[in-house]
Amino acid sequence: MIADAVTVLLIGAGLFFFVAGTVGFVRFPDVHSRLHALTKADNLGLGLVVLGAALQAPDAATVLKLVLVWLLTLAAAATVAQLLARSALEDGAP
Amino acid sequence: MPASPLILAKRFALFAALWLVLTAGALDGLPFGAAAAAAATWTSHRLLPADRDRLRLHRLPAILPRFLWGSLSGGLDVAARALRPRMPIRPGWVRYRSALPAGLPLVALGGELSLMPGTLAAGTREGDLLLHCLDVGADVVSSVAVEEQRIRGLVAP
Amino acid sequence: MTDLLYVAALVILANVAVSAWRVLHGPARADRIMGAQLIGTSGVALLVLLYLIHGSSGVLDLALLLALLAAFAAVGYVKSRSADGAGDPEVAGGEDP
Amino acid sequence: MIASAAFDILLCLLIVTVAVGSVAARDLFGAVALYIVYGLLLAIGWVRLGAVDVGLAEGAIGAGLTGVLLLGAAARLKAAPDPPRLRIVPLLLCLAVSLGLGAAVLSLSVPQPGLVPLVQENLAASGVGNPVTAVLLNFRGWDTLVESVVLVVALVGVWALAPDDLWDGRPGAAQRVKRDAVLNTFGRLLPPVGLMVGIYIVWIGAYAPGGAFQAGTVLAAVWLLAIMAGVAEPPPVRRPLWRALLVLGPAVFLLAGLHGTLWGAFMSFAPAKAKTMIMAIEFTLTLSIAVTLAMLVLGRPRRPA
Repeated sequence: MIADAVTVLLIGAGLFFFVAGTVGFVRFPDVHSRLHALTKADNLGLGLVVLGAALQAPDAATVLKLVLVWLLTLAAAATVAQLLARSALEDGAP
Repeated sequence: MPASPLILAKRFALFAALWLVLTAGALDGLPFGAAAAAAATWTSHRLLPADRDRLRLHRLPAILPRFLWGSLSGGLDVAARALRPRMPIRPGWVRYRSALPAGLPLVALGGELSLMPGTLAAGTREGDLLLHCLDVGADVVSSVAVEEQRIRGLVAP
Repeated sequence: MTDLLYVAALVILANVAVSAWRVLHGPARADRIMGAQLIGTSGVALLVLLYLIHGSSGVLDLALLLALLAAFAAVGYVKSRSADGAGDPEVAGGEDP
Repeated sequence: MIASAAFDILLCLLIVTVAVGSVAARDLFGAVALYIVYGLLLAIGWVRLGAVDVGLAEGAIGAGLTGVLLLGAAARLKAAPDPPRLRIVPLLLCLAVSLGLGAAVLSLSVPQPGLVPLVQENLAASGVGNPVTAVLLNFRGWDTLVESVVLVVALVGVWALAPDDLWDGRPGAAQRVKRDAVLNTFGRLLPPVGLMVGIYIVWIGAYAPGGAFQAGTVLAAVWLLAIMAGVAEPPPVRRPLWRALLVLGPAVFLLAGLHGTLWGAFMSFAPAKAKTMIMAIEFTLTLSIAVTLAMLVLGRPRRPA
């Protein structure tokens, strides 16, 4: 029961960051600022959702697999952020 | 180049552990797992020879709490700026000369900074890290130096 | 619990819809790819929630696969920005190749 | 209940909207970007329909290969003039075909509950526990064999577009990548992990959603990443070893089928040996599919060997 409540809290917090990331993505005035919103907020949101799901996992291997999902997404985000930021810079974005 | 057997053994162990996570330790998958880990070790040796970019993975847990905290405050910071009606951002660029070796250490620093509050890396130019800042008024350089010191702790020796 | 998970999935799906609008309207090409990237991350989160709902390990494997390939569209994009489709944004400036 | 229905309805609306947006997009780039999103949503849709196997295939193809392939193609077509906004005759033709197909599907008499009980009854004799793999590799192996050959034929078709002096050269352009920069480093780190995940996906296919096609696509994607990151070179298409890899899977499949003629009929596996044979076919097919798909994305030979 406590695990369920914590799961709901964590997933709820994760959703907050997903929504905030999307708001920043829509509102921020230039490409690079939008990329900030996308990279930080969404991956934090995913991390919290993964953490919430891990509390419901049937075994340790599933917990680790969930962590692996998050780590792979983080690595992708850290790479994509730098590549897109540079690409937009070379295209002449301020 | 000669491969260090110890490093190859470490990598093999890491990939074997990955297989156990993927298969939840299923017994009839072990022979496939051994073959897969061997193939992955060979590939990683081809792509990332063991003599360069050696990371002290056992030191990772020591900096993990800081990283998670930084990631959390990065998310909170950008959420606060996005949701505030007046949207307080002053974007701009900063160049940062890092003493870290090129390759994985410097790329890892850039990636980490992209998840921390206020900074976003755009690769390097002439060896300098290009950093986009959400607020150029903040003291970016000193906080970047702190992160650099943490990554330095992970790099051999 | 399951109903709450569906509500959470709905919220993320609504995010996907808003990002899809950015993919459609841009304005910059980078914005469109960033929208696709955001939808990729949201898709992984959706699949993690659907894994809890369905309880099938295959759904988690799909989340893992999408996480593994999450950077591919963006890598394909930065490659396609150069004239011959084989460049690297870090050499686009023409210095220190 | 309401929440689950609302989720499915919103998902369907999104899939249809994004599909229409992709078809109707005024510029090529927008169409491609929306198509990537479409593939992702479709993978989630397949999960909701209980077809996780198809979701895996759609996810791997959509997230891994089509993005790279279509973005590259769109960039090459930059110089081409924009097509006219709307052409009436093709539109009517497409509508007629769609309506005809829809009518045909709706008028099919589906004997309830279809072939599901038949598959379930014979699953034990198939050698594998995943009914989808049992159908694809054993009960309906013919289709899969021919499909695996079709992929190779498609590749031969692409290679045939090479000019005479390059017909045995290297596919794709020479990559210009900054050493030790972001892309280069990512391309050194991810492929070994992708290799592990790919092998896992073909292994799990015997028990649960997974299989050669999904795994082959993952391997093709990470190999392409290594190539795009400048840490691997695609082989010249004349290399005998690589050509052997292309046909290895279909060849093993065919040999297994011929072996079946000794036991009973072509493409039938003795239950005692079925598991070994299916695993041998799946693993070799994974390799062949991986090489074929990656070579298809790279395109015709463009450089001397």
